[in-house]
Amino acid sequence: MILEHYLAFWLHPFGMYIRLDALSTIFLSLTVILGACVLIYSIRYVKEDRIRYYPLLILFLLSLSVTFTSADLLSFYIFFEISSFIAYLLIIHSRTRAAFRAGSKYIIMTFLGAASIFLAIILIHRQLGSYKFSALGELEVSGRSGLIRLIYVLFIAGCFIKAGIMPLHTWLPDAHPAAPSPISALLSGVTIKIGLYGIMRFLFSTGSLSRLAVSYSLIGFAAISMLAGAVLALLQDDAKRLLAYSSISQMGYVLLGIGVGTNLSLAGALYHSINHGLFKGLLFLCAGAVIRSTRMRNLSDLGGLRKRMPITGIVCLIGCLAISGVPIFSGFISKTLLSRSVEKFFCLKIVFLLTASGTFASYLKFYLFTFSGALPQGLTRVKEVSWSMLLPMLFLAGFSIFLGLFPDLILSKVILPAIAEISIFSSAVKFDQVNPLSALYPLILGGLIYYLGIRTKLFFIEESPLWQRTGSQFRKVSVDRFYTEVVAMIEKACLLFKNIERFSFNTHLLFILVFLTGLVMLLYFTPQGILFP
Amino acid sequence: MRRQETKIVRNVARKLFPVLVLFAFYLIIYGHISPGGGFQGGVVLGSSLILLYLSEGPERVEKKFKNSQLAILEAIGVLTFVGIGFLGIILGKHFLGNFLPIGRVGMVPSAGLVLLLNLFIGTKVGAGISLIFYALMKFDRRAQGE
Amino acid sequence: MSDKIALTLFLIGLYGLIAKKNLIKKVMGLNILTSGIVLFFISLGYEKGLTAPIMEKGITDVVDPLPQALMLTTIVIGVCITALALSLIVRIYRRYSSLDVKILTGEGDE
Amino acid sequence: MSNFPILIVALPLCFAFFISLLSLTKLNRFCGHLALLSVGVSFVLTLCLGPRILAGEKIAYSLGNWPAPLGINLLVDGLSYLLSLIFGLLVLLSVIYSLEDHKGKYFSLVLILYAGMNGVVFTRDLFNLYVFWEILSISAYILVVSPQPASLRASLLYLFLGSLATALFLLGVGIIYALAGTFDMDALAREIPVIWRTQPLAILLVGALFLVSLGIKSGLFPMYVWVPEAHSLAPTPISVLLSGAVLKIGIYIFIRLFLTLFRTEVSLEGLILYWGLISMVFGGCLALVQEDLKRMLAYSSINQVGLILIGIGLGTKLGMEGSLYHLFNHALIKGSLFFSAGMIIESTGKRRIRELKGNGIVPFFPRFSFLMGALAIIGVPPLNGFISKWLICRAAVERGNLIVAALILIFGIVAAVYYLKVVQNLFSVAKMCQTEKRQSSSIPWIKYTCLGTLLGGSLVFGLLPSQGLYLIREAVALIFP
Repeated sequence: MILEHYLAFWLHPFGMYIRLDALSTIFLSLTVILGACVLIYSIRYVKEDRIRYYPLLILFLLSLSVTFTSADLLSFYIFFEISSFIAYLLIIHSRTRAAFRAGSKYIIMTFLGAASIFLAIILIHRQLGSYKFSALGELEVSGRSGLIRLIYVLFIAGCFIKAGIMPLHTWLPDAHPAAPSPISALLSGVTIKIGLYGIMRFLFSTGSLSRLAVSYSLIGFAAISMLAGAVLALLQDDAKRLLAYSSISQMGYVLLGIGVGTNLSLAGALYHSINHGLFKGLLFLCAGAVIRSTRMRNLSDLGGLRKRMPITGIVCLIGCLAISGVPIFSGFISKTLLSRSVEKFFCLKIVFLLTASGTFASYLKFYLFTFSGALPQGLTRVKEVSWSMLLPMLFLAGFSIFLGLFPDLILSKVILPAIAEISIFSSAVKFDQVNPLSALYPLILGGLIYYLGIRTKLFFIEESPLWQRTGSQFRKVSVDRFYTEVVAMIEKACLLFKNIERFSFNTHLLFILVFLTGLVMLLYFTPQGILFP
Repeated sequence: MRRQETKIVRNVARKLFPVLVLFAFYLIIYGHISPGGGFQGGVVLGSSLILLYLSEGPERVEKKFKNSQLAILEAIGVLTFVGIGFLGIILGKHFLGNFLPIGRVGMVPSAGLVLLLNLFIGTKVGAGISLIFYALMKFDRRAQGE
Repeated sequence: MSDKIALTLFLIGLYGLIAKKNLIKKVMGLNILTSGIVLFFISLGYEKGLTAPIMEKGITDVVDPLPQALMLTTIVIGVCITALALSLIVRIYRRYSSLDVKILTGEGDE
Repeated sequence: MSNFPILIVALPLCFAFFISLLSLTKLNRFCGHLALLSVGVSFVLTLCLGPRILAGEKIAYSLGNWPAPLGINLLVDGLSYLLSLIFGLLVLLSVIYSLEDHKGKYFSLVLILYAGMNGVVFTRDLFNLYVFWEILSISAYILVVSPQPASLRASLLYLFLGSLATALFLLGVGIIYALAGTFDMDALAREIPVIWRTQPLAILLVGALFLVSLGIKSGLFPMYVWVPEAHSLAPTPISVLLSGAVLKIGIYIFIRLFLTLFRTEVSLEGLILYWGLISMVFGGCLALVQEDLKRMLAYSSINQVGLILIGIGLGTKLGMEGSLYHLFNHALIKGSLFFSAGMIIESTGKRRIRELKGNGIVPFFPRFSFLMGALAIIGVPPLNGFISKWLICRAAVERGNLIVAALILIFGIVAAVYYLKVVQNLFSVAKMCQTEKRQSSSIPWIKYTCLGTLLGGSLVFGLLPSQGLYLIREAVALIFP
């Protein structure tokens, strides 16, 4: 059933459409579930500036919900931008220097993405005369192919920024650690899915899922994000930063599913978005609980918390196992669906294997360094967090297990209706004939990587001089650094420009005279006026 | 302090002053039937005062023609001008609409409102010019006093 | 002829405004520029052989009175601007002890 | 009702001189209230004209009942009504804001400024336009002077450039009179096509002169010098008026002259478009590196005026709609930004962006309204800046000018960078000593009403753009019938 409603009063005379179909429902429910957990969790977590925090959080959830249910591009864009900005305010909630830096980077990149989407939307409106998603079907045939391609690139690039896909990801690993943990959970669990939702919605509406150019480029970016995200996650010391990089890698999975575009892969992508929303939310909440009670966030400073925080430890373990794709947990289902859909491509299978093992290794690191081993001196008085924080975590963990135990239920009741709406193919997807042993290879390989990493001290680059040197070489090619340098260059150019202020008044007057003369000459030589190029 | 000018200058200026004022009012009153008018007459009025100021020195002139008085005169000039304009509206005509009888062409009380308006404009401009001059001279005196 | 003189005056004024470093000379330049424009307007209305625009019997060919009347306004405005500029300059001089144009764009502050 | 146009102009003028009389007496402290009264009455009269204007009527008025070529004629149509409404609102709020801080002659100057602004937009006669323009400029020059000594040089700078601008304008008017023999805009609209056939170069010269003079007055790229100086050093309410109203007058005359008089003959659209682009880029880039809060806002004004010009230069109905809407919105937004900047500077005594760090010094409401104003001007959706930016971008895209649209959006992000820098400093936590906290002076509630009105306005016109667009359609219908 599809519900659609036209809100005439809002933005009159333009109006906006709200529509609820199966695809929206998936993301809407994810928002609501995670939002409820975060709201409960925040009661004890956020102590300062609650008067600002709660209204913003509720507005954030509302705008996210409307983004997922909007039926036209314009309201999608509007709520996309509103939610981005509210997320900015939430990211800078702690109002420290680091938070501001991360927030700036986040907001600039998100606005860039939004601007690119906006431009695409205006172009679409020019081609079709309508903002509705349902009208997008005629986009392909509406004009020159160059222009259409430009629209695709602009829209998808905007969504990439929001989703943190690899070359456009740099805001993500800064913003997630800077935000309060419940907000990181929402950011990673829901907000970055807006980008993927946008891509899905756009491609489904234009009917270009099966276009080879689109799917190849999507698969390419997805593969880069998966691999690079997993590798970078391995190298992190900051717990939340590790989770953030892992989010990039997981978004790669979903994008891969969209890019392949068969029913199986789409089911995998949707399943994985739900899963990722739940267990990444859970993991961020765990990290938040650890940070809250220890006031430390670097893995190298933590350890042995299993005794002190038993429930958090168990819950965190469930999250780690789920994200690593261990059977009976939810990640296993979606990863299997996805890997079955790429069985034909050998390269992708390799990428899959490597990413999955990298993920497993990084979560081994995350869990073991936090909860096992010896308890450091400073942490002997750590206590378990309060129940209002544990309950949401327990709920999410339970949900993750539930999703892993009853894949067919979820597939038939939730995911297949959505796929039936959007897909051009009509073949059913069933979760059967799966060999749980297939999950073993990445786990073994991941364990191996972890062992090697510990032995070579790769995991804590700062501690070993050998890795430090290679690391500094490596940082030179960093994308983040590239962006920063571009921004610095622009600022330098502007500063150079600022010298114009120091010119004497006479010089300025001379400018005016020159301008006048130039204008007269210009008009003299082109008396018909300067026409459009 | 600024010294006074020589006796000759002072005498001539003092004698010239009433003539200038008369000339100013001539210009103002005959403004609508011959070259002249409120602005011109006002400027002559103002310059007559300036002449006096330059020859007699600031103290004596400013005692006779006080700054505040001139300011009031200026404001009253404009206010009456606009007031006459509003009177036109009240009397059922347009803003600045003529409600006086139009006399014979060539006589002084002809052209209805224009004579009145010229008079007030003249006062305003005369007072205004003198005020500007006062203000600038005040700078000068303060600079010398320092 | 008169419009050529007007143009010359205008250009002299413009030169003074742009090139002179002394603020008072700049004001002078502005004044000369305005008078060039005033002369230009007057020359628009004027034609050789016509009489003053006073409507009496027997007078038929009069010059266009409109530019003259309007230029009065312009002159008055010019006076206002000059007065304002000069009084500002006096106060500026008192603060910065200089009439150099560099003051205008912020040199000398702090 | 038929007398309203002249009353709107003459009442403030009358009260201005009455106030200057009053300021000499002991009732000195009531000057502000009297000014408030007269501006209020004038504004209400403007509002009363609203229904007739919205019905597509034009209200003509001739002073002293003299017909067009002889007397002074006023005409209120959609375009001038829109501008007059903006002016009324901003002047009213500025007077309210300055009730506590200023007295006497200041108010009479503000009233003269108001009368001049309304005169400029209502008059149908080029020379009267010049006169009213000078009246408002002279009062603006004086009003720029604030207790800060540096404001003297800002005022002189403004005076030099402004007088040069009006002189060039007057020269252009003279040439037009030499060619057409009339100052009346309606008559000129008929004459100019005829003259164009015989003497196109003279018309082009006039066009160039007008362009430069309007460029100076609305602070476009090579002649912007006075904008940052005057805006940053003037008292807060005057900065609001300068940015919200006085800059807009240049644009108004621009629209009036070039799109109603010269339109059929000279296609200046491309020139205007590029000029606007350059101004926008320049203003944005320089705003990025400013250290002074109000200077930054001033450069942002140059940026926004460039954006308005781009919309005009696109030469389509949609672009014009966007431009006029942005003109309106920018007045509201910049008003609230300057007011809140003024309050921030007032309560902290600091004007450098870097020094604004610290939470407790600045009261919450100015900080909040600065944030909202910044959001609106960046073009974040539910606020009004988004609507106008959207319209202009759409116009650009429909005209096939993708790069222009992209540049507008990119400079929206640049604006985000420089505004959020301030917002971050305002909201950041800093350790400060107790003495500093105590020093912050409290702000009277009446000043908050100004901010509240403008903020409410930008929210309403963002959520319900139709309300603003009704008004603007009347104005656009004049230019694109």
